[in-house]
Parts: sequence; C-alpha cells; structure tokens
Amino acid sequence: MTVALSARFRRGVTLPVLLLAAWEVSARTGLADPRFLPSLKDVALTAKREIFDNGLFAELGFSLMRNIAGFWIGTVLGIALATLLALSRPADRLISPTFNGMKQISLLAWIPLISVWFGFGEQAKIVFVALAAFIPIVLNTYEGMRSAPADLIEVGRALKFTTRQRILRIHLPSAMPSIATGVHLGLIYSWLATVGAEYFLAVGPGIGGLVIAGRERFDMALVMVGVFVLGLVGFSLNRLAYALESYLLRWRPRRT
Amino acid sequence: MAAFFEAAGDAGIRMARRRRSRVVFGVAGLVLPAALLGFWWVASAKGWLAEQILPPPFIVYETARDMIASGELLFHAGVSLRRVMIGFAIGSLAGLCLGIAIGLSQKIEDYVKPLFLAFAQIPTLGWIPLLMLFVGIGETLKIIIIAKGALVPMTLNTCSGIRGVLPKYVEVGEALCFGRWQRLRLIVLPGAVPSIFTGVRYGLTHSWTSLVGVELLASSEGLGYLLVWGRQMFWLDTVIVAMIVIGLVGFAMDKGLDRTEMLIQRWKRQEI
Amino acid sequence: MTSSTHIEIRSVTRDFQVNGSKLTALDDISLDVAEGEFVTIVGASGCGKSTLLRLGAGLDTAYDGSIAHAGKRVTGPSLDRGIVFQEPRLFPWLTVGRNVALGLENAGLGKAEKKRLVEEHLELVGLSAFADAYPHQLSGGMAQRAGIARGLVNRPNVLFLDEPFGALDAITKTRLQDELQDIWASERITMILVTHDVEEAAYLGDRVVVMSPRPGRIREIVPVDLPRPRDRTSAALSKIRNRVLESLGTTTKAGPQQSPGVPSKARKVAGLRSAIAAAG
Amino acid sequence: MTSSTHIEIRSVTRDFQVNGSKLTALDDISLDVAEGEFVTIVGASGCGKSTLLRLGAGLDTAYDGSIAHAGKRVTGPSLDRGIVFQEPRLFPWLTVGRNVALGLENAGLGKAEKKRLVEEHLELVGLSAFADAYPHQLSGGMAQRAGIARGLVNRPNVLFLDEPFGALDAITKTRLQDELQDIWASERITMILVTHDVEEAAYLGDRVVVMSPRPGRIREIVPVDLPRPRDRTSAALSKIRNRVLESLGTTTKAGPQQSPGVPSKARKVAGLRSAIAAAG
Amino acid sequence: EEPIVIHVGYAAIGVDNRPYSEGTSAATARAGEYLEKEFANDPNIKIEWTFFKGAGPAVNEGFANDQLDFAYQGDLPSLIGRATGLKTKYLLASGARKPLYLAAAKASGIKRIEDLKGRKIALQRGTNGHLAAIKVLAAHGLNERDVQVVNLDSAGTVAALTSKDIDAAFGDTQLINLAAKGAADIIYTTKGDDPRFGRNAGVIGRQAFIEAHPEITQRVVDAFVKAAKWSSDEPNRPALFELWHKSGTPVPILEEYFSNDTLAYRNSPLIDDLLVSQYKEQAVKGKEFGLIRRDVDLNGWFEPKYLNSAIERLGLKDFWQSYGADGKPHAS
Ligand SMILES: Nc1ncnc2c1ncn2[C@@H]1O[C@H](COP(=O)(O)OP(=O)(O)OP(=O)(O)O)[C@@H](O)[C@H]1O
Ligand SMILES: Nc1ncnc2c1ncn2[C@@H]1O[C@H](COP(=O)(O)OP(=O)(O)OP(=O)(O)O)[C@@H](O)[C@H]1O
Ligand SMILES: O=[N+]([O-])[O-]
Ligand SMILES: [Mg+2]
Ligand SMILES: [Mg+2]
Repeated sequence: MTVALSARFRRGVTLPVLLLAAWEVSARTGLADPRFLPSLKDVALTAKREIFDNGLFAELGFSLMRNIAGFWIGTVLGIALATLLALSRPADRLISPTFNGMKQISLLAWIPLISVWFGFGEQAKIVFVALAAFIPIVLNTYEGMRSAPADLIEVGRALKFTTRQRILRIHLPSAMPSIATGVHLGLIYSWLATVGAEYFLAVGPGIGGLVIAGRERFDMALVMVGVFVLGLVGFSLNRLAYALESYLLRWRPRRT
Repeated sequence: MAAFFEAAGDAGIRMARRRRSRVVFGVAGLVLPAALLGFWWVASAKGWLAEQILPPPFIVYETARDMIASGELLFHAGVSLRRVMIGFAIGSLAGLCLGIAIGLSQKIEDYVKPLFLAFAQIPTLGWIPLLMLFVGIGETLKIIIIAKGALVPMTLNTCSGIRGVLPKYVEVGEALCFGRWQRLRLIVLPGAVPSIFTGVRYGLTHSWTSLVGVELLASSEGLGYLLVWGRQMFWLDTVIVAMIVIGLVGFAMDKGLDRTEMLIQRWKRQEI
Repeated sequence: MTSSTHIEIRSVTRDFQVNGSKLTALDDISLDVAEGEFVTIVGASGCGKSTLLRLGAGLDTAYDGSIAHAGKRVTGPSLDRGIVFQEPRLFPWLTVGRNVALGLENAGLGKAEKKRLVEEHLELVGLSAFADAYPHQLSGGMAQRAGIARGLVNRPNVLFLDEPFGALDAITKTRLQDELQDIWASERITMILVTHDVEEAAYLGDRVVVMSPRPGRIREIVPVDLPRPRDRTSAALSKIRNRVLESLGTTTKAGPQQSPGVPSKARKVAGLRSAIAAAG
Repeated sequence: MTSSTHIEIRSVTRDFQVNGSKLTALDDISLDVAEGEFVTIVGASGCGKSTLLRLGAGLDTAYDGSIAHAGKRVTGPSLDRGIVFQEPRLFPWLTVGRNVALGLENAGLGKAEKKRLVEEHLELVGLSAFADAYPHQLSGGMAQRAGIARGLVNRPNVLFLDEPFGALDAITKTRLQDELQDIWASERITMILVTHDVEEAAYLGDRVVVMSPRPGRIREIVPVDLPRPRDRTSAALSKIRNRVLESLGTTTKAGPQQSPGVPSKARKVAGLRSAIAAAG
Repeated sequence: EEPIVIHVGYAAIGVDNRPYSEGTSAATARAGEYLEKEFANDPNIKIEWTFFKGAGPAVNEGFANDQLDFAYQGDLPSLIGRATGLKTKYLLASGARKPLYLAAAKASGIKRIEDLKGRKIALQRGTNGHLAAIKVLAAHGLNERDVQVVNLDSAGTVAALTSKDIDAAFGDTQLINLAAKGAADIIYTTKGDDPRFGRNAGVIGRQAFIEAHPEITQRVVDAFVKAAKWSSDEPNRPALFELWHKSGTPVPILEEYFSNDTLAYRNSPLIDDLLVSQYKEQAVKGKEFGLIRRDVDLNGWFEPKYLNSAIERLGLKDFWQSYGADGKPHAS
C-alpha cells in the first residue's frame, strides 16, 4: 500500500505502451500485413474521423445507456435470485438444477425467445445485456452467501435475526468480496453483450456498429478504433467498480 | 417466508434430515423442468406461441430420437465437447496461473491487470481478423476463443479468492517461514477454493457460450453449429434439441464440479 | 434457590460424529437453574461446557432429553435467552459500536435509545474510544469485551456466558466481574457462566457445577452459601475454591486420556531438538 | 541472565491508525532478553503485548527503533523464532494432525520423523484422539492446545507465546505449564510468554515484565529470583505475585480511560432493562 | 380510427449497421421514403422499418410472432418459412435475378469453377447464395461434397480470403470490393450466364395483416411498385446508386454490380413464370440438399393481385419484360 499511485499508474501503462510500440514497429517494418495490422497513424486518423465526422461519442452514449440499464437489471435480479438460492434450501433444490442447466445455453440461443417477448428494439437489447450480467452475478453471489462464516450465522440466530436481517447483516456483507467479483465479470460480459446485441439483434445506434462495420469493410483501422474505445470504456467501468468495491470492503484488514 | 428460508446452521437437524432430504430434494430438482415441460406442452397445444417458434414437445422428441438414431447428435456433441474441453482446460489453467500471480503480487497486478481488463472487454468479434492472420480459421482459432471465455472468469475469481484469504492465516504461514509454493499450497489455494470453483463454473459456462459464437463463425459441425444452423433453417426443434443437450452436458459437468469441490472441501461438509 | 425453576435440563445427551465414530460430548446431564440464580460451570477443556450452553441457548437442538425455559420446551433461540460466545464472533464489516448495536437489533427500541444503550455498554467495557474502530483493530481482550457488551446490551432473561473474561487481565477482569454481578443483582437475570477460573466460579456463583470430561457429566455441584457482596480474599471463599479444585482434580484423574496425560512427556520429547538440529 | 543478550529490543515505538487518528500501541519500549531466559509479560488488555510479540517474531516491521535477534536485526519472520498466537489460528481445511505438522513444514525432516514428532506433540497436549478431527470439531481449549503443539513442534530458538493457556482449565493449564517449563529447561529455548494469569507469570518467568497501557510502555520489570522447580504455593512466589499485581494495579490507575472506568457503571445502566421491557 | 403501425422488415443491413440496404427496389422504397410518402396524409398510420443482421431467419421469426407485417426476404429463407407453415403471401419480386460472384484468393491458382475441386470454399449456408452456389457447382459437374465448404459470413469471408485461409468464396458485393482492392480475383459471376443461376428475393406479407387490411396492403404494394418503377428508369441510374449509397456501399461497387444489366431487368417486380419456376426449383433443390425438411407447397403463396392492380393503376403494363420458365423473354 506504500506504492504511490503514480508508480502504480506507471506500471499499468508499461505493457500497453510496449504493446503499442511492438505494433508500430511490426506495422512499419512490414512484419505484419498492413491490411491486418494498420499503422498507428491510420488508426489515429480513423479515430479523428469517427469522433468529428461520425459522432462517435453520441453512438457511445447510446451503448452506455443500454449497457448501464441492462447491467443494473441483471445485477439486481441476479443478487435477488442468488440470495434466494443460497438461503432457501427448498428454492435451491427446486431451481438450481434448472438454472445450472440453462446457464450453459449460449446467450445467442436466447435471441429468438428474447425477440418474441421483447421485440426487436431497445427493450430486447437491454434484456440481452441484463442476461449477460445476470449469470456471473448469480454464481458469485451464491458462492459468497454460502460461505458466510458459520459462527456469525449462529450469532444471528442467537439474536433472533429475521430473514431480512440475516441477509442484510450477515450474508450480504460476507458475500461482498464475492459479489464484487461477480460485478466485475458482469460488467465485462454485459459490455460484450452490449456490442453483441448490436450485432445479433436488429440495428440501432451504438458503438458496436463501429467494430462490426470495420469488420465488414475489412477496415482494420476502424476495427482497432472500435477495439480501443470498447476496451477503454470497459476498463473505466471496471475501475469504477473497483473504487466502489474498496469502499464497501474497507472493513477488511489490509494486506501488509 | 422464515420457514422457506430455513436457517442454514442447525447442524443436528440437518444431519438427521440428510438422508431423507437427499431423496426428496433429488426429486425437487426435477419439479421445475417438469413444470417447464408442462407449460411448453400447454403453450404449444393452445398456440400461445407460433409453432415455428416453439414446436410441440413431441416433435422435438422425435427430432431428438432421429438425431440420436442417426448418430448425428452424438457426433455434434462429441465435436463440441472436445473443443470445449481443450479450450476450457487451456483457458482455466492459464486463468488459474494468472489469477494466482495477480492475487499474490501487487506488482504483477499493477503491471498486468489494466491491460487484462481492457482485453477482457473487447468482443471476440473484433479480434477475429487479427487472430485469423496468426492462426487461420481452423481448430486453433476456435480453441483460442473458447479458452478466452474460460480465462477471464477464472482469473478474476482466483484473484479475488486469494485476496479474500484471511490475513490471520497468511500470517501463520509467514511465522512458519513458508516459501511461495508452501504458502500457495497450504494456505492460499485451500482458502480460495470456493471462489476458484465459482470461476471454474462460470468459466465452463462461458466456454460453452463461446462455443456457439465460434461454431457460428466457421464451422460445419458441433452443437453450436446445430444451434445456429437450426435457427438459420428455422428448425427450432433442432435448436431446442441442441439447447437441451448443451444444458444437460453443462449440468452434468456442474454436478461433477460440485462433487470435486465437496471432495476438496471435506472439512466443510461436517461443519454445517 | 428461592424462586421457581427457570431453566430445566433433564437427561440431556449430545453425541457428535468425529471421523465416523461417535463422541459423546454430554451424557445424561440434568440441571435445574432457579430464576435469578447465578450458576457457574467449571470443567476440563473439552468436557462439554460450550456444548451445554449452546443447547441451553437453543442454538443446537439435536440432543436427547429435554430442556425447558420457564416451563416451555426450548426449540430454538429466543431473545429472552442471551449468549456470550467463547470467541468474540464480532462481525468484521461492522464497527465495534455497530457490533454491540446488533444485540438491540430486535429490541424494538427507538434510535436514540439504542444509541444511548450502546454507548453506555461500550463505556461499561471500556471501549468508548473504539466505537468506530473495526474488529481487526482491536486487541484480543478488547474484542472479547465487545462481545460481552453485545450479550449484555439487550438484558435477556437468561444469560449464558462462555468464559467471558478469559482473555482479560486481572484488573479488568475483576472490574467486569463486579459489573456483571451488579447487573445481575439489580435486574435478576438468570446467569449461567462457564469459566476456567475457579476463583471466579466461586466468587460469582450461587452454585458451582463441576463437570467431568468425555463423556461430559456433572460430577458435583458445589453450593456457595456466602452472602453478597463477597470478599474475594475471605477464607470461606477460599475453602470453596479448594473444594472445587479438588473436585476438578479427581475429575481429571477419572478421565486420564483427556488430560495432557503422562506428566513426563517433556522429557520424552527432550531429544527432539537435537534430532531436528542434526537434520537441519 | 547468565548468557548473552539474545533478543534486543531498543526504543521500539509502534503506531496504528484508527479512524484517521494515531494510536500509539507501543511507546519507546526497550527490553533485553538473555539466551535461554524465560520472560513473562503481563499488562492490561490492549496495552500492546501482542503487538510486541508480533514485532519480535518479525511479523510486523513497521515500527521505529530496533529489534535484534542474536545480534542480527530482525527484518522478517524466521524459523528460529516461533510464535503461538493469541487465537489458535488453525487452518480449517486441515486436520488437527496436519495443522501441527505445519510447524515442521520447513524443518527438513523425513516423513517418518515428522510423523513421530507430530504424534508426540499431540500426545503432549492431550489431543492424540483428535489427530484426524477438523478444527471446527474441537472445543475452544482443544484448539488452543493444538496451536501450542504447532508452535512447539519445531523447537525454535526463541519462542513467543501469546496467552497460550488462556482458554484452559486449571488442571490442564498446570500440566502444560510444567511441560513447557521442562522443555524450556532441557532445550534452553528463550521464551517470551504473555499471560493475564499473574501466578503463571511469576511461576514461569525469570523476570515478569509489567506493561502499562496506551501508550504501551514497560512500567516495571519484576525479577523472580527463585530456584526451580518452584513451589506454586510458596510464600516467596506469592510475594512476587502480589508485587506484580500491585504494579498492575497502579498501572491501571495510571491509564483510567483504558480500564472499564467508573466502577458504578452497572447501577447507571440498571434502569435499562425496564426501559427495554417497556418498549418491547 | 385506431392507429396502425405497419412493421416492415428487411433481411439485410447496411455497412456500419446503417438501417439501409442497396440493390433492390425495396431498398429504394426505404431510402426514398416511398411508404412514408404514401401514408403521409394518414396520421394514424405509421411505418416502422427494421433491418436484420440475422437476415432471413430473423424475418421468419418476426412473421411467426406477428411482429412483422411486410418484409423483404431472399428466396431460400422465405421458402424455409413457408415450409414450416408460416402464413405469408408473396406480393412482389424485389431484388430478383441478383448475381452471385465467385472470387479466388490471390495465388490460389484457381481460374475456373472446375478448379474448385478439393479446395476450401467459403459460402454462407442457408442464405439464397447457398442454393445458387450449389446450382453453379452442379452445372460444372461438382457437388457440395467435392469441395471443402467453410460456412462464413461475408465479413469472415473477406478476412479469410485476404489472409488466404480459404481458396475461394461465393458471395456478393463484398467480393467486388475485395477484387477492386486487388486482394482477390473474381473468376466467375452468374451475370450474363443462365438467368436460372441467379438468386431471387421479394416482398412478403403476413397473411393475417393482408386479410385484415387489404386497402393498406394495396397502398403498400403501390409504393413498392412506384419505387421499382423509378429504380428501373435508366436515366435515374446515377441518382439510384447515390440513393443506395445510404447503405454505405460505395457507388463504384454498385456500378460494377449493375454493369451489363438493365435496371429494369434487375428491378422488375413481376411475378413471372421465370420467378415462379425458380422458387419452385429452389424448393425442390432445397429439400434435395437437406436445407428444407418438408415439401414446400407453393400453391396459393404467390399473390399477384395487389401487384397487378398497382401496375394497372399506375399504367405500367408492359413496362417490365416478363420471362418464361426457360429464362427466355415472353413474347407478350
Ligand atoms: N492492526 C491494528 N490496527 C489498528 N490498531 C491496532 C491494530 N492492532 C492492534 N491495535 C491496537 O493496538 C493496541 C494494542 O493491541 P494489542 O493487541 O497489542 O494488545 P494486547 O496487549 O495484546 O491486548 P490483549 O491482552 O487484549 O490481547 C490496542 O489498542 C489495539 O486497538
Ligand atoms: N461440531 C462438533 N463436531 C464434533 N465434535 C464436537 C463439535 N463440537 C464439540 N465437539 C466435541 O465435543 C466435546 C465438547 O466440546 P465443548 O466445546 O463443549 O467443550 P468445552 O467444555 O467447551 O471445552 P473448552 O473449555 O475447551 O472450551 C469436545 O470433545 C469436542 O471435540
Ligand atoms: O434473406 N436472406 O438471408 O437472403
Ligand atoms: Mg468451550
Ligand atoms: Mg493480545
């Protein structure tokens, strides 16, 4: 913890910078086919064009809204279901086997059903995104809740905690680290699904179009711009989640 | 409500009920699938959903039977299973190692995690052209993509499991001058087991999920291909058969994981 | 023993499974505790004291025999029966103050009232300055005191205390013993306290229950017929203390495999260090 | 004090942050411990005893001042310095036997040798029957004994013990004290033992260090110039015990905010129960 | 009068996911807002376009769920829908006789269709290009098993051709684009070859909607026919490509795509004998190749009533040449 923030930042950018350098070198020396690996300059120019001429940020805004809406729905429902499964044995025995089977089924396979129930529009996309966040959050929350310390549960029993209190006072806090991991995964996969939804569901505005367009036009510079933006946004979302996590877990003794 | 949320902690009652409950709950797990089947039956009989979208159960049954008899289903399942197994094994192992490295060393975390997170966020779709350049569109491409599906959850869960190991145990290891490997084997990994298994679970799920994406991409066999192809051809019965097989295989793997976890966490079994 | 039976334990047996074989933690225990009585329990390590308290508090119901509280069979925990656990069991994610407040979670009190009670009890156990600290920032004894505060704050009808002062220094312990006794005297709480400190057992108890180990049985009940306030240094108390110690001593002899066993073990292991040195 | 200085603690200060404000757990502590000496430490709850042991064992290095072991600065843990923690800290995922075996993990012994040592130490602490039990199946005192076995099994050069017998009954405690003393005598291990039991401190120690709380300081060092084996009931020992108790008493008075404070707290809170009853 | 939303689907999507397409009269109707103009004076009627990435299958799902009322769809997907019992009507041709291209990777050594034997060929299964490719192969003595078929979408095809992961690919405008960049060679196109090799597509309507709203259906078809008319007027060629460029496809590519074809030939809405026989053949072939599992009953599916009435009213009789099942112009 003594490592200064700036040092950590320096470490964090080391690999990306090296990667960029390696890229630029292989692009310039012709080590890599420029059709597959465009030069950084091309990418920068493409980025400029997309930002100033094609309203990249507006598109990004659409995607973000969709992502955040879906993510929240998935998170809330996921924590709710996981709580039910972790704390109610009947519900666990009843629902878990089916859930465990269903979760294996690819998100893509749900698309026909999603469009039946939610149409082709924004709603369906949000559901798709929510589903992507839902599964990792359920799994991680479930695990976290189940590993609540038995001795603290006993304290709760001695103090006659109601179900609500038991959940809020014992299971949720002790599941917090686990839920945080679930949230991270949920963020990652909901963001991927946000892009996926733009690919697999009917068209609408959004940043995913950038990558798709680049891919379809075989314009790797455009793909790279998309990849950068997607990576950057996802990364920022995750950083936010980390900040929240370390706030919620401030009770944990720090590593020395 | 309170009775529904039966207290998890009453050792005695639990133990006494265990045998009976195993039978009861074994059956309970079938209730929901049975109810879904019933609902499906009624829904298709009453035409709540178009037959093209939700074919009646017996059609799906017949399709499944035909596909089993022709060996087609087994073939596709075998292809997919192989891909998932290889990809998952590579991805989860790599994730375990990466997660351990990041979890144990702040330095490695500082260096690797930002890039890792950024990579994790980028849709496979974006990578494919580059990947194709390096590995072509053959089996390797598919396995890499499946492996990535397992890598991300495995890494994050392992890492957080390791971080969650109580300092009081870590300190015991320090006092006993454990080396890295001992610390890992005796303290960190056992303490992180639940979290790691969640990673394995979700990693497996995600391997299956990626499989479909991959088989959609450039393949003419496998369960994912059946799914996509079935949808393309509007054979929703085939799609449903593929979905059920994927679900069943996944479920069986999950059960296997449960067993393994129980075996590893013997000490917990008697606790509650 | 002026009032009626408050806690009635009848022929209670509790078995555990350890590695597939049966371990009888409590064997045919019977004990009646009167309302407002202060019973202390002593016994060798592992003789079933904590197990008995958990049964009394209703936390464990897988026993043979019967336990009743105020005539009603104990089927589970109740706010009327409080317990201070052997380990502090503080919630690591709550501050010390909020941990103590847990004891009032279901007391049906107003916010201000709760706050006042928590503050008073923190002061009682000398932790006022640590109300906002997290458990990992406490010393062992401080954590134990926080646990005591949580058990006391709700003022249950019956309070089970499992070695509450075990991790405290002599002075703090003495103070808290007296505070506990005062609370007991003024509020007529029925108290059942487990301790390893025989002096404490004699000083606080109306009766001292001496248990013998594996299977856990009640060996003897030593009445302490001394008026309160008692003098810690009085000869009468000392006599009782010795009675209890004696009883414990025979108890231990009765179950040899329980105690550290052969006294001269150390000599037997004496050569080990050279062995290690040679190997290292 | 026949041999040279083994552990040398010089002007050690250790501060913690609690809620943004500084808490001085140890303030300018200096203490020399000779090779093969048995030093016991007593002091009020929260006075910094555990903190001091953790520093000595090399588990905590964020202090001012210096600590040396056999002339070399302590920069981290070492197998030559063992520690028995205040809480048992058994690994829940290992059986009792494997937990004890952890102490030999790096001893460089053969498998059979290790097995023998573990078995002997389990017998030493009376847990032979529980070698294959898991920690959650032990009683509080049994877990503590397992912790002691783990600390002893490796026979370190210096052993720090943090209230090792706190959760044990009088008889078991007496036995283990004697076993410990025998091991110390035959192997000349330097021992530094924290206890709340003043009798124990006097009985075992060559010197008794009395600490005063917040900031943790050494108030007084009471030498115990009695030949061994000592008689627990001797007047000389009793005198020393009283000296220590007295010193502790003044210590506690010196730091009022530390101790449970105003003695009549109970009376102040006496009305609470009726308040709760009225509200419930 | 209650408000009506007419849901129109399009089994394709523009570059960049733009909700536009190109190369068909339906695309013209969309880009030129023919439907919107048709109902401009009916505030109660709204038009909602949906462009589907998933193309044909998604359109079928939309019809099955009553989420679509009209849609542009390729021949094979619409036949598949028909085979599973979707209640639809074929209202007019749009984007019929689309050519198919075959491109070979540079240095693959493939010069003729016959050279494909044993090579790795990409095509997108289940689309109308799939059947067309099979027919082309068959005409040159090959079947699907004589080549290694890789199922790739158009973007995957481009990448794989460029990286020479595959030897050749059947496809659409993306191949023209690729050849223009010099990354592949077009070695064959159905253009100018037997018209029976071409692909077809049309505007399909949901039967329930048509029965409930015959007048609206008529006006929808009117709008499409007007778009087809405008798209067929040679002087409009530059303007047409400019309009279609809304989909993101470069104009030069479109010029190449339509070279040597008259606009009227490609944009004819007629349900002529050639078209009907082509659909019939696709149905048979589809079943033969295992793409369609049941017999497709095409009787009563074609519903030229609205088309004919539109042509009549708009005075476009004989504007478009109709062809016989043999691919020869009708001598009408
Ligand atoms: N990690 C920590 N963070 C903040 N404060 C701490 C930490 N560890 C100990 N302290 C504080 O340091 C002081 C001394 O603690 P320590 O555990 O050394 O006491 P102790 O003498 O062992 O007490 P006890 O007899 O109760 O175990 C206490 O006031 C405690 O609150
Ligand atoms: N959950 C359990 N599973 C198996 N055995 C148990 C369990 N809990 C307690 N035991 C056993 O029951 C016996 C009594 O345990 P208990 O905790 O009641 O002892 P105790 O009298 O409180 O001892 P101590 O003074 O050491 O705390 C011990 O032998 C212990 O091993
Ligand atoms: O509609 N099509 O997919 O050709
Ligand atoms: Mg106990
Ligand atoms: Mg301490």
